[in-house]
Amino acid sequence: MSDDVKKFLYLNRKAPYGTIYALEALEVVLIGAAFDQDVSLAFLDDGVFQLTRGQDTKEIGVKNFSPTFRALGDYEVTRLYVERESLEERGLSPDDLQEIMYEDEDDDWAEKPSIRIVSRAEMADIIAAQDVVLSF
Amino acid sequence: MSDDVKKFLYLNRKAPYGTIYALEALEVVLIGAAFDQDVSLAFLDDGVFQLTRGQDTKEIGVKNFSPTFRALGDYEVTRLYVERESLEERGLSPDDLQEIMYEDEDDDWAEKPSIRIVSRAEMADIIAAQDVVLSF
Amino acid sequence: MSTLHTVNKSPFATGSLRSCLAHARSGDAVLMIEDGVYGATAGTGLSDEIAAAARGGGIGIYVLGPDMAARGLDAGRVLDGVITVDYAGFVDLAAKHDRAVAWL
Amino acid sequence: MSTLHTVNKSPFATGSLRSCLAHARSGDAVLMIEDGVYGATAGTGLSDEIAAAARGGGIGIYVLGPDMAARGLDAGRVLDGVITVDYAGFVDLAAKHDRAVAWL
Amino acid sequence: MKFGVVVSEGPYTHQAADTAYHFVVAALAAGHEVPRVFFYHDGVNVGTRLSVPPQDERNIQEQWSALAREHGIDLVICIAAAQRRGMLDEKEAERQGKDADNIAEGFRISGLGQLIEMGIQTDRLVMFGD
Amino acid sequence: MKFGVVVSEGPYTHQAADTAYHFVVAALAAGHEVPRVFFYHDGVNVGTRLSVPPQDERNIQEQWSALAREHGIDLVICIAAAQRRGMLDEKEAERQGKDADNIAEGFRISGLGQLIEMGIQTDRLVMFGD
Repeated sequence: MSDDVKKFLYLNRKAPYGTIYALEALEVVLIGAAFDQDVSLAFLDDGVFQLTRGQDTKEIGVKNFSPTFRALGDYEVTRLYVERESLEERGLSPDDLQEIMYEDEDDDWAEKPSIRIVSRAEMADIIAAQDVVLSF
Repeated sequence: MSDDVKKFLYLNRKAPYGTIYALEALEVVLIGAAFDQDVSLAFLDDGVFQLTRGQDTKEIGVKNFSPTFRALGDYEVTRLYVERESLEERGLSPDDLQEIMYEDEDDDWAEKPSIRIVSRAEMADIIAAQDVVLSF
Repeated sequence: MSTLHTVNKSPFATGSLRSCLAHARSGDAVLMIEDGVYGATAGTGLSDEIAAAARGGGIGIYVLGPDMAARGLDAGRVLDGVITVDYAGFVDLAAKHDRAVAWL
Repeated sequence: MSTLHTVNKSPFATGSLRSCLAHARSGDAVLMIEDGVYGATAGTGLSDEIAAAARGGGIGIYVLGPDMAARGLDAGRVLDGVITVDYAGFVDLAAKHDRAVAWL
Repeated sequence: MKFGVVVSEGPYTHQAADTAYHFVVAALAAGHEVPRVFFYHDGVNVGTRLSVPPQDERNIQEQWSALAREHGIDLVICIAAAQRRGMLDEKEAERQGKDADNIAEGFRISGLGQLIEMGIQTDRLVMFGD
Repeated sequence: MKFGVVVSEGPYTHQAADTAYHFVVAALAAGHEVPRVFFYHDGVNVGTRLSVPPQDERNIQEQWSALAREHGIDLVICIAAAQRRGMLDEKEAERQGKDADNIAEGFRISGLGQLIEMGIQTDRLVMFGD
């Protein structure tokens, strides 16, 4: 790791829309992408609800920010770790989540999924590997 | 019940100091006492922590409002219902709570305890008997 | 004399729904709104508990449709017996019951 | 390489402490602050679970004394093995571990 | 029927102010009356005229101000909660020696008695918070 | 050691701003550096100069302003979060066509980049929130 590249993890543990944390976390991620750091997002506990398909906020009059997750690849944010146990407790399977892809520049720009389903133990290891963890 | 007297219940479910809800609930109770309504307070879930003895906020630099509960009798607020199950789950007994007394004008100003320990089922009945329930 | 209870928190995050159900009485209604709507979904680790409380207690369980849609929960995921309402239905429930209690 | 985890919610109200303990690793520290200090008390419905997680996982459990005092929790009620620190001790823990993770 | 409404959380951060808004709109559409909405705790922050939400988001303060104008709703901000959080009208700013105020059209600052009064005078009180 | 601190909740409503304050005081007393504190989400409301807390309560904004003055701490309020919530400095008020501003001495409004920069340039980042 170069001296001026740090590992940043955005830890998302809250559901979308009931509170603004998920949206304002995304705003940090987008700005942070310009800083050329090593960036990952983690979704656990109710944070996994942020990534569900088919969100339609028309009737609550609040901006639907879920499409922004699909744009993260363009900002070279390509690692979205989602905890399997958190999904299961909430009756969700990986298929209930949006498809979020990125183009891998190291592999001839092949399209690859950004969402990586990990176990709770793996999530603990991911957290333990960071320099900076921002909680939302 | 006279037409212009309503039963008001202040429902306290949150711990003190971590958030301001408990303090600002008390502010409503004190102002509300001037309106000659039928007033009760309920403490359940983490709300029971509001009434514990020996609170000392010096080191956190926040105002200790727990003595105010002992002044409620002077405002003719004399019914503080505390849920037994909520106490037990939190390892508390009634002895861990402040002694809060009032003088009963209908009984030759005898000193009586304002705190009434009730079961969860009784708490449900108390809630069901109100006209207005304010949640904090 | 009955009560409309509103719950706006995810049952996976806080104990509000559980506490609400433990204090609701036969004839009452429980309406899940905002992040509370996750409590209305089938197939979760809490579904059985929620369904049982509703069935056993004679409590009407409702969920706010606009908040379901916002969170991508479609009707197919709603627990059996839970009724979906819109804001007008929320108002009707508040009018029909004698008091509203918010489990904040 | 180890982590300081901070928990500021009551374990009776939210799942933050439980989630934190499930993600802490051997050598990590968990510090309970603000309403989180209730998690450090003995004799509650959750004490055994918290003590077991701490013992089994090689995790150091700490509690912020000023927040204990504010809430009327005296030292006699603290779970065995939990260490009480002041704000200076909080700073030391943050300095000693390689990162701080807030379980908000 | 007369509804009293309490908003206990600030705008954007929690959905409370939005849900309360939709509830009031629906209540009025159904022919009910909503004489007053009381803003308490962080709810007082709904009444700032200085907010500038992004163009593609709703403006919560303006929604409330417009609704109040159209339907004669009394939007009351609790003075005690407002003072802690820096919400002032012109009179309060002068009284407190502050050089600015920030309250929006249609909101007024008053005491907690207005909340109790609302509880007494309405048929149902509905709270929205965290 | 250099600490970066984030405050994510508003004053009085949550204890976060208080705990962060005591943490920073203790860090400085222990000889550490705290070059910057970043206020995000409702944390931006800590920086209002219009608050008037009761006489027997701490004044959270003044505590931070004094600490910043004494120790040269950069108190940064996130501009995006501030705009939603009605926190403006003089320049922003003019740019947005608002007739008042409310930011307190020692606080400045800037972008989210300052948060990332703080994460890069400090040894530890500690967050206080809800």
